[in-house]
Amino acid sequence: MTKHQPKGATFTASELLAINAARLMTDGQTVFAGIGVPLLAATLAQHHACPHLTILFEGGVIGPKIVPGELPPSTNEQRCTRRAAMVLPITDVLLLLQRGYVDLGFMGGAQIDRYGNLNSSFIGGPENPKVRLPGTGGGNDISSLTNMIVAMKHEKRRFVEKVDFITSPGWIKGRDSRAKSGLPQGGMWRVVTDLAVMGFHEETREMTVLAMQAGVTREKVQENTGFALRFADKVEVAEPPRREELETLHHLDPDRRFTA
Amino acid sequence: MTKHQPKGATFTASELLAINAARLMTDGQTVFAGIGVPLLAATLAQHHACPHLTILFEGGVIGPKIVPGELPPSTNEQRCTRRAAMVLPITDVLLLLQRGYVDLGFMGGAQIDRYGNLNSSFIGGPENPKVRLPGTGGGNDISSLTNMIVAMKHEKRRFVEKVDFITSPGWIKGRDSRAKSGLPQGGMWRVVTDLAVMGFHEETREMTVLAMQAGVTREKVQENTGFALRFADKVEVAEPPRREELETLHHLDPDRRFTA
Amino acid sequence: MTRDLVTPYAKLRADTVARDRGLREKVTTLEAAADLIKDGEHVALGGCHMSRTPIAMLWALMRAKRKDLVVSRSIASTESDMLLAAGTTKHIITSWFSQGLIWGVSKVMRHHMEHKLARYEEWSHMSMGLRYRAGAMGIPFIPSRSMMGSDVSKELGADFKTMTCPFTGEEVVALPALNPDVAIIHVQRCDPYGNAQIDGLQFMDIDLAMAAKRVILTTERIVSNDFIRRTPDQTRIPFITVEAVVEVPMGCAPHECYGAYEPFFDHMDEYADITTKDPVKGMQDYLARYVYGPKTWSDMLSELGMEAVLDACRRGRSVYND
Amino acid sequence: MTRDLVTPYAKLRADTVARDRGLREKVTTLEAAADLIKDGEHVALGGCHMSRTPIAMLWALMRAKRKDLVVSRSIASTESDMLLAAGTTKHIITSWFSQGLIWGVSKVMRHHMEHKLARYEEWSHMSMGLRYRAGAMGIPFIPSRSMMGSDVSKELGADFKTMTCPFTGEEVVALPALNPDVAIIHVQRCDPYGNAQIDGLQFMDIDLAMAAKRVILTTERIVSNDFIRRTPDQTRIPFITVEAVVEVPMGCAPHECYGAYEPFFDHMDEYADITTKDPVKGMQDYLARYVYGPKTWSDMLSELGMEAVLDACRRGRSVYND
Repeated sequence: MTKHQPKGATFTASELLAINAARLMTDGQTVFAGIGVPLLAATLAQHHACPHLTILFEGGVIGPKIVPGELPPSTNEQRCTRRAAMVLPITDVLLLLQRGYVDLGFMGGAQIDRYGNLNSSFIGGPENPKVRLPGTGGGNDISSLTNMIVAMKHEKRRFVEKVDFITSPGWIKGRDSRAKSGLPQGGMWRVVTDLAVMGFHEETREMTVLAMQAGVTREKVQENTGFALRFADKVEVAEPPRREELETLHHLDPDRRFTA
Repeated sequence: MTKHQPKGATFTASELLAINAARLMTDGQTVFAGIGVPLLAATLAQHHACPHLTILFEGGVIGPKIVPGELPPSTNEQRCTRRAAMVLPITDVLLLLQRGYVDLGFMGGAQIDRYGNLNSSFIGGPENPKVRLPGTGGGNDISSLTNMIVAMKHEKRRFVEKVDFITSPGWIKGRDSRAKSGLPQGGMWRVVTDLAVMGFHEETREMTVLAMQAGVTREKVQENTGFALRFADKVEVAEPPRREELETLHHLDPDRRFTA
Repeated sequence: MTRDLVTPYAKLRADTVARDRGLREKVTTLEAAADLIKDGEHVALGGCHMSRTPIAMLWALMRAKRKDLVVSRSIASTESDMLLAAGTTKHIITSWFSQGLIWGVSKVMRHHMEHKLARYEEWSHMSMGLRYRAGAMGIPFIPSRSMMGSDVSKELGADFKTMTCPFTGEEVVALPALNPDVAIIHVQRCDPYGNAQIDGLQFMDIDLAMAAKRVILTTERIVSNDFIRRTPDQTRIPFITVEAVVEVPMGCAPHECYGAYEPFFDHMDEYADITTKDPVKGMQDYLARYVYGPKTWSDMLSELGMEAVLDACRRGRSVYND
Repeated sequence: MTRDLVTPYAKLRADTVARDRGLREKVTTLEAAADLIKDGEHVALGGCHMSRTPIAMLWALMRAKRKDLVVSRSIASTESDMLLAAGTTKHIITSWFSQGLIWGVSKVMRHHMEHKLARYEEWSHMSMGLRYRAGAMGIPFIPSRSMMGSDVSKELGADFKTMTCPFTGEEVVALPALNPDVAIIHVQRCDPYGNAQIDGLQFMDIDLAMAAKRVILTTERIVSNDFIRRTPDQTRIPFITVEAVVEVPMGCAPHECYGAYEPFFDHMDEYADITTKDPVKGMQDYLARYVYGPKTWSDMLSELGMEAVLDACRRGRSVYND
């Protein structure tokens, strides 16, 4: 993956994503996290600004404590339960989303569009797919029922005008189309990439650049996006990864299985 | 209570009910039992013809083994769980009825009518009740969702033309009125009293005497009933309590807390 | 105070979001926990009948003169007699209400209901459980198949509805979700954050905790968070639902707490005698002696008597490992 | 074979009544248990992803050449790759299907789906769980609030319905109940009657057991009924649901069984290599070596290797008490 090297620190794109996503969390929140960058970001947040952050895993876990060097390979594996506060059936942990207990959902995706809709089911559509992807898992439930952070690599083939298939609903067709579809709650909140941090316009719900990674230009972000991005009135420059953030990530994933 | 004394054996009305009810069970059945006579009957059956009978308690118990002399005072007390196969939430044990796992429900009641409807809520109706009774508990669920045995003392004030309030539905107004009310499954099967064992006519669903306790006449049964009973073409004479049945009951309830 | 039969989803979520659900210590006193409950709120009681009844917390509520509560429970017993007599509630939602089969029909319940001093709103036992469960799941109703054809449903008027299954065409009941304002649940042990373990009979307590807008736990014993994290598959109530934790040994007396103590049977006999003779005066005497008189919960237990406490514990500890 | 989306209630009850639900011993072999499953039936698999997958039972089904099964599972992984390649199923109902994040998208799944050799019917994870739960509860549908507005629901056509809550007027989804013909569940221990304990992650298995028309349990260990009755609050699946019990130590290998063994990670890497290079030939070679070749389950484990078995067990035993 691309290496950025500001101020003498070396980090990978995945590390950049995890660090930027971690900074979006608030202490005391309850976060539904997927494996990989989402889990790394949530755990990183716990080690820094959010010691009282609660992580939930789709496999049926509330409040696990991740053992450095033993990151779980799936949210359904026993490592996910280490030092957890509670282990419960899958359906019941997902129902916490529906009951309103979850502040943030956090996942990746193969494609995202202007309105934050995610595709993880079909490249090329369902009739004659070029690629049959793994599918929704809890993604549809999480994105239907809470506020979302998505972390993904910023590539034109991933940031598309219209996803081939809406697996996990964002703002659907923008404006109030999400609420009108029967989803008055939650919605896409932030998209974190190796180039930028984006939100969604309050009315139109179009993807809007809020901040860019250090050294990245508007042109570069737009070039790597398959639709016309909006830019906030004042686009911030994201603070580069701090040494202690990177150290925590190296400690958590020393073999770089999830941050390579 | 009335004492009957055939063939040198002494027993109470409650013992007579328990013994007659126990004989209605079939080995391997799953029986939802209330406290008192129902539980005594089911346990008695286990000791004799039905060693593989499974008892369920409304408090959340599958397959308890009753300790002689320690009959539980409520289906929600810890004694109910002794040597049980499973303890589970109340709602889930009741859902076994709805899922179709239960062969027989077994309870008492304050009033019963011609169609086997039971009242355990209001004597004198709900507007201005003479007596506010404890209410349905699981009675409504059990009688809505499975086949029922009711055990009660045979008294005119209890066997009434029309119950003041249908707490637990029997055959409602007879014929197909139960199914038409949204209850295609289950229904009142047997009523066991100190005078007789009754069923319900296959078409009209009217209460029908199938057998009478030894020494009891049709007139006596009718006298103690507030509506015109039907009698089966051939009314059997119930076999009097056997010594071993009485011995088991004395063993189970040595202080006669439930069989006095 | 008017109350929605079913809490609108937007309100249900807003109430949850407004709570601090982070990992924080919540240990407090009975008195402070009583202050978390406001007059007129809907309070659901954990346990069932005379088991794991949160008597100590109710004792504090009665002493705090809380009033006009709506009280719901799977099965109501002497604790609800007491709440009626103390004026804490005039509206009980349950499936069965009496001291217990061997003590006969509660004269206190009869007095209040037959004289229309209070309302006993009757649902079937499974329906109570499913109403809490729907509340716990964040859905506004749940289908079921009992209560049809009975007068129990007729008494509920517009609160009872049936509907047609869109797949099978079958007629089913649509039970309205029940989301109490507060659930009061007594457990064998929990940590200071409110992660609770419950031994033996669970009753409806797990659904109650998830359905309620906030949970007050009383517990026989506060254990360390480390203890909880060693067997997370034994946690039954997660800390995110809990607002207060109060350590109250013998907190269900004279009812039972599974594996810890059985009911105080002699006391329950005495209670039946007193209230059967005079459900009004008898009950006031009982409250004066056991609720208003004792200065602390330990004083209340002293009133029950040391011998009775030891006997209940001896019986209670022999559940199924003996 | 046509199949009702939702089993009519009368049929659901009749199927249950027809079973012998009395307390009886049910211990049998993998081969005899495989005979209980008929071609074309709907088989739900316990566990999730690569955890508590009943691999040994599926191994027996593949060897028995069972075909045209409909297979449902919360999350499908390599076991479903194998079932597709062996011709055991052409229809998988699940929410996610791949080996796992770190191994990328399953080429076997892709091959079958992109060439339309099989159908992958996709529901959201919670919807899968709620469909089983509705089946477990004996209701024909259950309301929920996800899947609206997405193409996942559109793909389901008439099987996906929304409705209006009769109390709040809110639009909710009506998820159709799922009652599999058979559930295959692997547990850490159960008694000869089928009373099962499950440690750690429960996944959807409890609902699966109640929803299915019959249950086949495989277990690491058969314990005495007396053992079960000492802690009945630890029983997760009651014997009344169970048709067969098969003792198969390491019965989830090369997947994991909570507290007993972790996944065989080196083997899973090897599997990914083989199937990524050639999802057709690679898979047939894999089946020949691990499924059709070994004469017994122990032979299959020998194929995985003693060292790998010991390593998986060493890792698996250190869950949360270390």
